[in-house]
Amino acid sequence: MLLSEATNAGGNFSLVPLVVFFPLIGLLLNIIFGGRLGEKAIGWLASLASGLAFGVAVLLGISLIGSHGAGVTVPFLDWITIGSLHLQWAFRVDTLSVTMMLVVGGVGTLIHIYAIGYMHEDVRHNGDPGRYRRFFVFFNLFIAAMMVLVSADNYLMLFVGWEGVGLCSYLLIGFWYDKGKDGIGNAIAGKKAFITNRIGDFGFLVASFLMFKFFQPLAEGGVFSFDFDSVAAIAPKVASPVILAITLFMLLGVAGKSAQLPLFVWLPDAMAGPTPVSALIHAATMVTAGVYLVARSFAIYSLVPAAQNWVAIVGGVTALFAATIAVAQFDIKKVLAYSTISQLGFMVAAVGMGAFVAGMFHLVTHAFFKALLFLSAGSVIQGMEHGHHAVEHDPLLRRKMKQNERLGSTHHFDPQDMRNMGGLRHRMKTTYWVYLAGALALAGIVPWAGFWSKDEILAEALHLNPAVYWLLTIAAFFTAFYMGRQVIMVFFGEPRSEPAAQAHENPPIMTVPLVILALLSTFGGFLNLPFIHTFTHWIEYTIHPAAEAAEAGAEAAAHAGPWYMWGGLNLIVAGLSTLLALIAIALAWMIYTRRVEALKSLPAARRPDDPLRSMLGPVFTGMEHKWWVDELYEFLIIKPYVAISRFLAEVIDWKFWHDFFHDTIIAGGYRGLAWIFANPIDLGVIDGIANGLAEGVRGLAAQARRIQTGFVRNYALSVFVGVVLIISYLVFQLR
Amino acid sequence: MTVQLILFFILAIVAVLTAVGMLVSKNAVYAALYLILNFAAVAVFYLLLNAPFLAVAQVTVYAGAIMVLFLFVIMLLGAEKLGQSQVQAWQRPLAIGLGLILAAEMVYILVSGAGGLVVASQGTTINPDFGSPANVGMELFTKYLLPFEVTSVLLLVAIVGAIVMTRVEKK
Amino acid sequence: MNFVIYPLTLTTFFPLLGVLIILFLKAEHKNAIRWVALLTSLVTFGISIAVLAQFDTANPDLQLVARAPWFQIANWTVHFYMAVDGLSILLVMLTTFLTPISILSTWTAVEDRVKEFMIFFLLLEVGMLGVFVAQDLFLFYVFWEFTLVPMYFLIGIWGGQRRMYAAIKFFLYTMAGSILMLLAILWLGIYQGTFTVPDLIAKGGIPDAVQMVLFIAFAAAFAIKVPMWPLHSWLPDAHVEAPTAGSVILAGVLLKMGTYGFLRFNLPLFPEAAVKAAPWMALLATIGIIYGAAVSYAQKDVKKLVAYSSVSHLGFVMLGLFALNPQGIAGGILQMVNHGLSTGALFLIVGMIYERRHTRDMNAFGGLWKIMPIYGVLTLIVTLSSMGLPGLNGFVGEFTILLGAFGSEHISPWFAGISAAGVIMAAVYMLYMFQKLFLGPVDKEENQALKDLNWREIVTLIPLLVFIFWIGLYPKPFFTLMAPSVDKLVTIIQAAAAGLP
Amino acid sequence: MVPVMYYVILSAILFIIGALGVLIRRNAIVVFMSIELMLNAANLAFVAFARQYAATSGQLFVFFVMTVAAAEVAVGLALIVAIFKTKASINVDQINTLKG
Repeated sequence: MLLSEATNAGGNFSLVPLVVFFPLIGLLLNIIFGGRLGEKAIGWLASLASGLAFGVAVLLGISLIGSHGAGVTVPFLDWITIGSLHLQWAFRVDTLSVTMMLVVGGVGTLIHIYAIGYMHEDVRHNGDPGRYRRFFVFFNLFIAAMMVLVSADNYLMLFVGWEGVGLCSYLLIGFWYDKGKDGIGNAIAGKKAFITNRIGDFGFLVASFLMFKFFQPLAEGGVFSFDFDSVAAIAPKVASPVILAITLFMLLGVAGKSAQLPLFVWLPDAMAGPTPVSALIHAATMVTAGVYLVARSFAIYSLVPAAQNWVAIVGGVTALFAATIAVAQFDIKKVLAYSTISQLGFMVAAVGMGAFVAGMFHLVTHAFFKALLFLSAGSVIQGMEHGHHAVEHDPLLRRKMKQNERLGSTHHFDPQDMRNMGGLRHRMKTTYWVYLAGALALAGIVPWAGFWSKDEILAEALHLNPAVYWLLTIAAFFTAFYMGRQVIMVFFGEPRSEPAAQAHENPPIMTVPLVILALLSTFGGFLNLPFIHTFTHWIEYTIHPAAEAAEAGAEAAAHAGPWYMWGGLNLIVAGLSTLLALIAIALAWMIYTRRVEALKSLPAARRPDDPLRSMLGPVFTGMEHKWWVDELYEFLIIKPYVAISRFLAEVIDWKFWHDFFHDTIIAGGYRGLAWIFANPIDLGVIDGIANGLAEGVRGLAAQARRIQTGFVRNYALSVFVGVVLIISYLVFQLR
Repeated sequence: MTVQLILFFILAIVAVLTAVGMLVSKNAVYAALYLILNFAAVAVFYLLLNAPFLAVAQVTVYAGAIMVLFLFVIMLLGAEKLGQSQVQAWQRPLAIGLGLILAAEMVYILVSGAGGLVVASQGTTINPDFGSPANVGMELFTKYLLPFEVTSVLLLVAIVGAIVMTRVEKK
Repeated sequence: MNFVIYPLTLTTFFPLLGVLIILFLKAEHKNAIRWVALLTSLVTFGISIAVLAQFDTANPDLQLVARAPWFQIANWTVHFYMAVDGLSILLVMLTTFLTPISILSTWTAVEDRVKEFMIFFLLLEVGMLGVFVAQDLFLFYVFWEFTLVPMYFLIGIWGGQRRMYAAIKFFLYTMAGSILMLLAILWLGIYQGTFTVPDLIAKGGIPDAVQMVLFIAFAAAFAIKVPMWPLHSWLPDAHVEAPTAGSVILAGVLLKMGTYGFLRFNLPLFPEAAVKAAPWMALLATIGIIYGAAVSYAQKDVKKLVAYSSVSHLGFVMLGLFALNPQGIAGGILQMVNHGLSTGALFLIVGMIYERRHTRDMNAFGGLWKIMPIYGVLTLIVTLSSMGLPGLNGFVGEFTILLGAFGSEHISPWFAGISAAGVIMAAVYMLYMFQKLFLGPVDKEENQALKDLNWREIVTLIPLLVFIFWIGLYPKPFFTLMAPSVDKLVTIIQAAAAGLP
Repeated sequence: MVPVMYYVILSAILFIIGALGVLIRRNAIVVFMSIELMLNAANLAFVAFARQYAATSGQLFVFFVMTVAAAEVAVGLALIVAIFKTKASINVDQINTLKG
């Protein structure tokens, strides 16, 4: 029984490469046959590929339960082998990676299905149905890359997935590459994402170089393979400054991928991609890769508290910073984007502090509710576009819209601007309800998923790093506020534009995934209830050494703590955060219903588009403009880089080095030298000698020529003379 | 004075006289006829010198073929006589003078035996069949086979050359 | 010649057969000439595969030796000495692989004097192969100089506007470096008594001061060819003016002759000098990486952009070689191949669009992906390979190089650290190029009617893409080929380094 | 038995007469005939010495000289005919195209 179970489990573990190969096969099929398949078939094929990957992940999870959480490594193929470097394509199956696989596969499949409906509309609104297939190819590629990332057994294979998802992000942000500002805005947003990520990757690379330099001599047999186990085993033997450097460089990578300060700027722009992309890549999965990386590297992070501090502070500051910006955004997706950055800050702070389980838990719940929010935002946008479409085709409504146009001169209607929305709860009921579930989860209201995970982070923070605790708590307050603001602006009140009044609900293919995600967002928190701690135990199979160290206190407190500790739940922290969230929501309600009503009396021209603007003044402008970080980077990095590269290319390389040095100095100098040799020296001196010689020879020749009479007999005679003379010579000689 | 010696002197006189005759005769046809006589005399010398094969070859090739060719060309061109156009009159006396000097030198060398050119008065004894066609043929087709073959090529080239040069150019 | 014994000689000189056949064809029969050239180069590739099949991967020494005394000057015998080892086999393969692809790319691009073009091209192949298989310095020098001639004509006759300027600059520049190398070769011949590389390595014992001088003399020739910063000035001219196939071969193979020269001669012949010079070479390489990347970004001409990117990429190769450890050198060799593949492909891609639009100004394009989707996808893959996306070939090379350079005992890790920033910059200029050509709206009237790639063009690119993926995902066979030879080279260098104070 | 010396002297006399013919005569055909005479003189010496030293090689040389003479005559006469065609003369004094 036990034996068969073990072999069965082993057999299941060896399935792990399929999580990568199913999506790859899907995308290849779509590339090859997609042209002949219909839209529906393409979409379902891609969804099936992703679903199969999810199925494999489920099997792996079951096997893990069977093997009591003991992870395995499944080697697949050698990759790079040179001397003391030995890299493999090898898959890691343990509770951590399988958790990620489940999230990626599960949420990914739901979003795939949603996208079948969404993209059907999207490619038509944007007038290029040919792109439908490309979308799903990229989407499957993303799933494959993400699976490589989470199932990797070593840092370098993880890096392959890491950059692979970056590539997909680039491709999908620029999916509508001929749209956006000046027609190129989306493409530039994609480029920005890729390059910013590359800056982070630079950190990752340097970290891996350091690792190789200092870990390789200590590795078993002198051969270093970057795999997580050997890194964890060697790390304690390495000097701690080195570990600190490695972790900090890795932090740079984390900041790039998970959009933390100072590299978060790409994520808001990434909203240029179609909404399913924002949901899958820029909310649920890819951006959490940084969190996953830190969790993966728990062994080395646990060694250097200084690095942990840095990670936690970066996370905490980002959480608060992004939350403030989210408050003043009008684009429905931008709000969610900054919210994502902020939530990622929570996770990074958590894993930074050593609360790996809490961080991972928040990662999972966040994947549910943020995917839900984005998808329902997409649903809202598409509803608005339907409305807009209806208005466009109805002259009466069109005129009405012109008259009611609040925003004056905007010739282009923006279906994502919340100022154009309002009152949608009547027109899009399903979307409204699922959105509400997501918002409550994000705001951290009991018993939605976000409450449990966020609370866990806050509890750990109070225990491990009080400064970060306060940052996060304030951020949580802002979170609840901006979510309240968003829900009210979008769904409550009166429609503020004609398309909003004409918007209608989307087909079931889009709403069914929404409902599933809403259920997950609502009940996902029960994965890790007080007293039971299913998720904690699950993850601790993998992260046990660190978890023991970090959570010893918490565990102890859970069993024999003061009155406010209730089965591992810190009631004070929970109470405080819930209270703050409720206050924030109430505040939002006050401002965005009452205050807006009050402002209605002002003339339209003087009426602010957001009541907060008049209340906060310049602070609001700052938040609206993202605290001018983009402008700062533009001024500090991009402009100088462009200027330097122009200067190098045009002045140094071309004008100076190519034109001046080579053409003028070398070639010109040579030409000058050649002239000197050619004219005074050659013509004057050398030619003089040569010509004189030639003249002399010519004179002699003129004389000598006269010997040549042309008569054969003369020649014969001279021969004869010669004969006679020679014989005469012989005669005298012989005598 | 053996018979051979008498014969030699008679033939020698004939040979020298015909040679001089060729030298001085104004008419090219006469010159050619003198030369034929000269060749005939030389052929007899060959017989005296145990070279019957060469003697016959001399008569057929030289006296027969080559001289006929000469006569033929002379007749064809009608150039048996040339006008008196001595362009370089100084050439003749100079040539005769030089010729005499050369003759004197030769005689001197041969008679004085200077330079070790000793010509034995008595020849070595020879086989009776020395110089017979069979003997010459054996030598020719064994030891001198390659030169022999080369001469055939030479003749072929000469034929081709002669044809090419005299061929009338077609426009 | 017995093929089983001397396959290398056959490989090297087989293209001459094609030249001979083409000589007998009439210049008007352009297609026949093209086919003969293509088939010749394909057969040459086939023969080189047979060479590969005979190659013993476990043997670190020279193999498949064809060696005979050639001629004698006083006491020194010059040998006709051809052989391969792990350092050169990949480059031989790269040469025979890229030549048919280049020839295929000229099918419609070259209509003028096809006969001469193909003859020069095949002669060029002979020269390049000779450079990679010659193991006698004298023979090497002969082939080295020989490659200049066909390339000079390829640029000078079929080039762009300023072709004569570019051709002459290319010729003179390379020639100038070669002269110093010739002097060094003569010194070696006179004082060491032999011209063959293995004998010279075995003999060793060159005094340190002299070694440095010889090292610099050889380096002068190779550094110009690579080209290392700041000797790169001929490169943009040559690349911009050369016809597409010429650029492909120039970037794909001719530049590798420089890096290969360092690998084959500078490192093993003058190991002490190499160890001493390593920091300086690494410094130049690092400057080249950063400088090339920065300058690329500011270009308006696509071809110039790619040309400057070569400066950057070859900086990586040089950095790897002068890391003087297995990772660095193996990575360097692989990166030579990678650069040949991806930059070769980039030049092909530029050539394809140039053939359609007769301009290379990036501002003249935009939104091409919509019009030429196949072209867009293929370009994207090549671009990603060139900027070192993991999973594609560029990453494997760059990563191992940087890993080697960072861990090297002979050069400071700072070089690798700074060079790693070149990876970011590569993304900047490559994505910029891609965006300028393919993204954004189609706002130029001329671009509306462009035709997507035809089958011939796809066929020229596909083999390159196959290797781009293969090396990226499973480079083991490639590393296996070179590993013993690289280890041997590293042993030589380490022995020398141990002897230094 | 005639001493070989006599033959050699005769040969010399004939040779000198032939040489004089080449130098004195203006008729190209006669010049040619004089050359033939010189060849014959040489042949005579060859045969005489062959007899003296009992060596067949001497006779064979004469044979080869005859072939060469035949070839020479054929080509030479052809040349004379060709020259006559263009110049209408075979006077060597009128042919000085080689004048420098």
